[in-house]
Amino acid sequence: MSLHVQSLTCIRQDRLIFKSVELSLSSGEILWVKGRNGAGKSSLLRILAGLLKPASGIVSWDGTDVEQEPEQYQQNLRYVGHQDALKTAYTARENLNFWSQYTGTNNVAAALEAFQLQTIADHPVRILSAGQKKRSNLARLIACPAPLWILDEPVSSLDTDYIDLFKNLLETHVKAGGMALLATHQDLGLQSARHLDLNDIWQVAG
Amino acid sequence: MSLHVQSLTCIRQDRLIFKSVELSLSSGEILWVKGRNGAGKSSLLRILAGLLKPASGIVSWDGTDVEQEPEQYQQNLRYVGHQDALKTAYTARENLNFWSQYTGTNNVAAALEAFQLQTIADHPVRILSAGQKKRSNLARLIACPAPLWILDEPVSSLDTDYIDLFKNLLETHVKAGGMALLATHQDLGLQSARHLDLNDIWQVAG
Amino acid sequence: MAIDLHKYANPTRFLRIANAIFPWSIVVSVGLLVAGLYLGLFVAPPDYQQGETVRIMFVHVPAAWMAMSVYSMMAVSSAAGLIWKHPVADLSAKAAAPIGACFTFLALVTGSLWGQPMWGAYWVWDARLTSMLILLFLYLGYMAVWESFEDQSKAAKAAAILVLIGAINIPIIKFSVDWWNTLHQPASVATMEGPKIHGSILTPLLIMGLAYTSLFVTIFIIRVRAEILGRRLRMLRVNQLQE
Amino acid sequence: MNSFLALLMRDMRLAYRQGSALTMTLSFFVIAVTLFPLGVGPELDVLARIGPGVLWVGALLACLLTLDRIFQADYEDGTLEQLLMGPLPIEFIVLAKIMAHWITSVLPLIIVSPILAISLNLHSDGIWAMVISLLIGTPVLSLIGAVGGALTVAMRRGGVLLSLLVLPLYIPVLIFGVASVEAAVALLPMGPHLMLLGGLSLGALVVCPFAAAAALRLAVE
Amino acid sequence: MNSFLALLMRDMRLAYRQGSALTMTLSFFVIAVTLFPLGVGPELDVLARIGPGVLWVGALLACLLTLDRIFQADYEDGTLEQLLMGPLPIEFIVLAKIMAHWITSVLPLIIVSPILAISLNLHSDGIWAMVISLLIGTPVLSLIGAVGGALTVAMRRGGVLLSLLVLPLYIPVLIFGVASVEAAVALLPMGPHLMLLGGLSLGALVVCPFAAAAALRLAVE
Ligand code: HEM
Ligand SMILES: Nc1ncnc2c1ncn2[C@@H]1O[C@H](COP(=O)(O)OP(=O)(O)OP(=O)(O)O)[C@@H](O)[C@H]1O
Ligand SMILES: Nc1ncnc2c1ncn2[C@@H]1O[C@H](COP(=O)(O)OP(=O)(O)OP(=O)(O)O)[C@@H](O)[C@H]1O
Ligand SMILES: [Mg+2]
Ligand SMILES: [Mg+2]
Repeated sequence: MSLHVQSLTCIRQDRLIFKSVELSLSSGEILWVKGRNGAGKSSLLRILAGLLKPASGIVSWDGTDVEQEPEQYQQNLRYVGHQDALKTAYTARENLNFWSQYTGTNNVAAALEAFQLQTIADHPVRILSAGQKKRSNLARLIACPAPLWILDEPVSSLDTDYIDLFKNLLETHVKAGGMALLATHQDLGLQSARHLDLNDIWQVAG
Repeated sequence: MSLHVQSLTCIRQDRLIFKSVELSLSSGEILWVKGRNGAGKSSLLRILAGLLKPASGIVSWDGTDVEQEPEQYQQNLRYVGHQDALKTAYTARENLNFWSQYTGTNNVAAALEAFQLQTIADHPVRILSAGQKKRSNLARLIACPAPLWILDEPVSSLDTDYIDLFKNLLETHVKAGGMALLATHQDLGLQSARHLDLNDIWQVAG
Repeated sequence: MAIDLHKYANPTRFLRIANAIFPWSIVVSVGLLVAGLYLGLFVAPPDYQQGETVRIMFVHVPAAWMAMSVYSMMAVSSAAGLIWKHPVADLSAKAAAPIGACFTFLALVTGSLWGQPMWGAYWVWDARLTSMLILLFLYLGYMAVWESFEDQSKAAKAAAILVLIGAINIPIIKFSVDWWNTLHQPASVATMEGPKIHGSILTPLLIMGLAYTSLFVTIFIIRVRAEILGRRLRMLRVNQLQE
Repeated sequence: MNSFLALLMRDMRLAYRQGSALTMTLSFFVIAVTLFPLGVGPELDVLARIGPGVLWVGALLACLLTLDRIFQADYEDGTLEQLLMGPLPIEFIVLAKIMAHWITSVLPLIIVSPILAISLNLHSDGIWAMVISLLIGTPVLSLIGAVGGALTVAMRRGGVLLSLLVLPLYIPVLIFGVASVEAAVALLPMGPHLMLLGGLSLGALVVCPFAAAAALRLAVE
Repeated sequence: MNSFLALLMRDMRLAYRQGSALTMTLSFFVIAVTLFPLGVGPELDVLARIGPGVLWVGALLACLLTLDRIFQADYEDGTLEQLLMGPLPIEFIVLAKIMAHWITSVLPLIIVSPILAISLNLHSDGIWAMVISLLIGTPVLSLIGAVGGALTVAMRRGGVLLSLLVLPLYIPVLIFGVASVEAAVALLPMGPHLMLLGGLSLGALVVCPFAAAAALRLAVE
């Protein structure tokens, strides 16, 4: 399994966000997308998640253009964005149950355990703290396993212990043949991660 | 000017979040509230901002109980919470203009400059990136000056340069006689800051 | 590297044709309008039942025709825009909408002015009148959708979806007089059997119809040209960023 | 198919949790319909005359008031984009949500409409006609409403625009719905009207999920 | 006072930006009123009979549809808590928002109501009565609506509950409002009805801001 991106350009409302981005990612790899605020990290990740149309460029998964076979690609990816994607009237467990039914996976108990959510799994999400919400959201990655993780600021509002926990989960994931693309401002100290600096791309290109 | 808190206890939906919290803060001081996810940092800050009623305890400002004279206290504080408090249909400038009119202050241009928002000040907030939104929100602190800043995760989604910028602003603020209470998971490296660890309080108290 | 800005594609051919037609369409509209109004208001005989009020017809009927045909044209070009992503298609639907709304409004106003002497009320809730009012709202909704999106290519798609669903109203207007018993009189010009009215009325009516059409074409060209120029400006800005 | 059911069930349970339980939708309908006798006065013959219209308009408004629930909440908390990335084609996502809307917000109204019809002094032949016409016609309301909801979802508080877009398209349903009840009351055949309503429903079923899906794709960008 | 004006202006400009510009509110009202003749049939005498009721119910519904705008958006994006921490007493915050709601969502309706009244074949004496009774009576709708809005603001999608809470309280306004128009049409004095409406308005003006303020304090906790 591998992801290839060729000369990707992003224009939002007539403003050029970035151009000629090239990247590739295969099993066992982590790519850390860096860049200042407004550099276009979220935009890049949304394009790769299929949520935003690029102005030009090709994204291919296992050699096939994802525009041609989006279903095939989307089955293989999990995206965690800025928003929580949690129903606040439901508990964390109910939220995860729904997502795992919806994606046809079945790993909720393990997910709750991985993120140490057991004690708060049956509170409505509405009353959780910021970090607890974030963990409930991240738990979707385990509850609905998929090889490619696309993570936009996954550790914001996690405390240092949970950041470590998340880092371990991430490393386990890629060791097991998964791959991950993440945008964070905090250095997670992932030795194995390759870097992609959107600021550089601008300097080179423009 | 000084803030004193005596034996503050917080109960949310029949669950004890923390008890017997004591703290005091006076001009020129920064208090860094630490604690794991769910320790009650946000709850504490909301109580101090007057948005949440404590189960017991006294918060006093300059010696007077803030429950007795809330207006007097609230004039002196600015709270930045998890939410953006920005109207997405407005531009950053318009948002700040409103807040400064509303609070009867007048410092918008300086605020935009302080957070380097000039170039994006006239885009609707809707299309800003996460960090740009956060800065527009923080700019309220400068646009509507007040001595006491209560900041809940002020640097989440800021890039490292802007974190430094924010740190400088914070230090300038307290040097000019202000004071600040902030909850973050990231260590900002503020030499002068005192610490309050909510986890410890639990160990001591419970 | 040049970006493939398909949606911004340069509609040169359209502009060339439009520029060629434009002076003629001004002349033709003015000429036909003068001729039609003269024939309608002074030459055509007063109706034996309605008297002089019948002359409102020469303003009213062609306006109603235009209201419906402009909407149909918008629907067709929106469909073309969605399916073939033709660059001028969305633009022309957008440019046509306010003109169509004006014709609709004109038909409504003249209709209700005519209604007072004919039916004793400015307004009755009859199927034709109501469906015509709905048409006005569809136009307004369409324009509101364009206003509500900042991203023009998104707005184009959203508006196209709306206009296509709303197209169901056109046959309703057209056949309302046949499907329900309405106060409004049934079609007598555009029928399967051919026109059923006398030539002295039919001629000015048709001339007015043509006059309105060329008036539409004139305003339409002005608006589309403005749209294309605006779009080119934005394209220039994007490309400038690229350099 | 499992995804479809999961989504349908989730939406229905959410609607239930968020307090639009049966009783509440019902109460709204009852109160809305009650407004008219209060507004136009209690004369029985006037009421019987306007009864079908009032009931249909009531159903239409109840539908309108709950429309933004179809996509708005899911859009705002980021659930919608996650749904779009899932295995279910967008058209089916839309369909599941429309079904949930119809079942939670419209069906309860139809169930109580006979009682209200009696209170409005409607002829007993009219009551059955009422229920049948509502059953056949109201799906169109949810279907068209979903298109409007999808078009306005990205505009914060698109409420008013939503009603501007949707109400004109509701009007044919209203006309045929009322006509079928009035035909039944007048002991005329109501078949043709119901056929038309059914035709509208089928047409909307074919067109609307695609239109709404296209609109949703625009919204998440 | 400056804070009050700032808030009032902000709300009005926001309403305008978010596309509930005059034209849109109007269109909603016009379409809503259009539904009735379609529903009950076009006979002029029936329409004239139910005209005042229809116009009042239309105003009421337009008000209802826009109620959640008063506090919902500000609550969700955290603006509300910031407002509460500002210098303006909560009662005045509420008042500013109610005024903005009335001006942006209700006043436009009153301005077009004469045209609609004509289309409903209302007697010309009734038209003025209509406008006056709306002017005096509708502030109650915004005032009561604000209380409902504040009570339901913390419940996500409290829409249906909101209408349930608010509609029963709207009924007196509806009754007196319609009564005053009908009195005018029947050439009877409409003074007493208008007095009652005015009384309701004043009473609501005194009570509602406090009630809504109390509800808001609960909501932000
Ligand atoms: C506001 C009120 C009215 C509206 C919205 C309206 C609408 C329309 C429309 C949409 C058409 C085009 C029909 C077609 O092409 O098939 C039309 C045609 C026509 N209208 Fe009206 N109308 C109104 C009032 C009246 C009145 C009061 C009269 C006079 C009695 C009238 C007489 C006609 C005639 C004679 C035609 C031509 C029909 C034909 O020959 O095809 N209309 N009107
Ligand atoms: N919906 C949108 N429409 C138009 N422009 C947008 C939109 N969203 C973001 N932008 C612009 O695109 C640029 C990149 O935004 P993006 O969110 O990708 O940045 P980012 O690298 O994720 O920044 P951050 O670190 O602040 O999250 C920004 O300048 C922003 O203003
Ligand atoms: N509205 C609420 N009702 C009831 N309990 C709540 C509510 N909000 C938060 N809690 C609970 O109170 C505890 C403390 O929450 P708080 O938000 O203060 O934590 P925090 O220290 O800010 O955590 P984080 O680092 O995750 O932001 C949590 O266990 C949370 O579940
Ligand atoms: Mg980002
Ligand atoms: Mg917190």
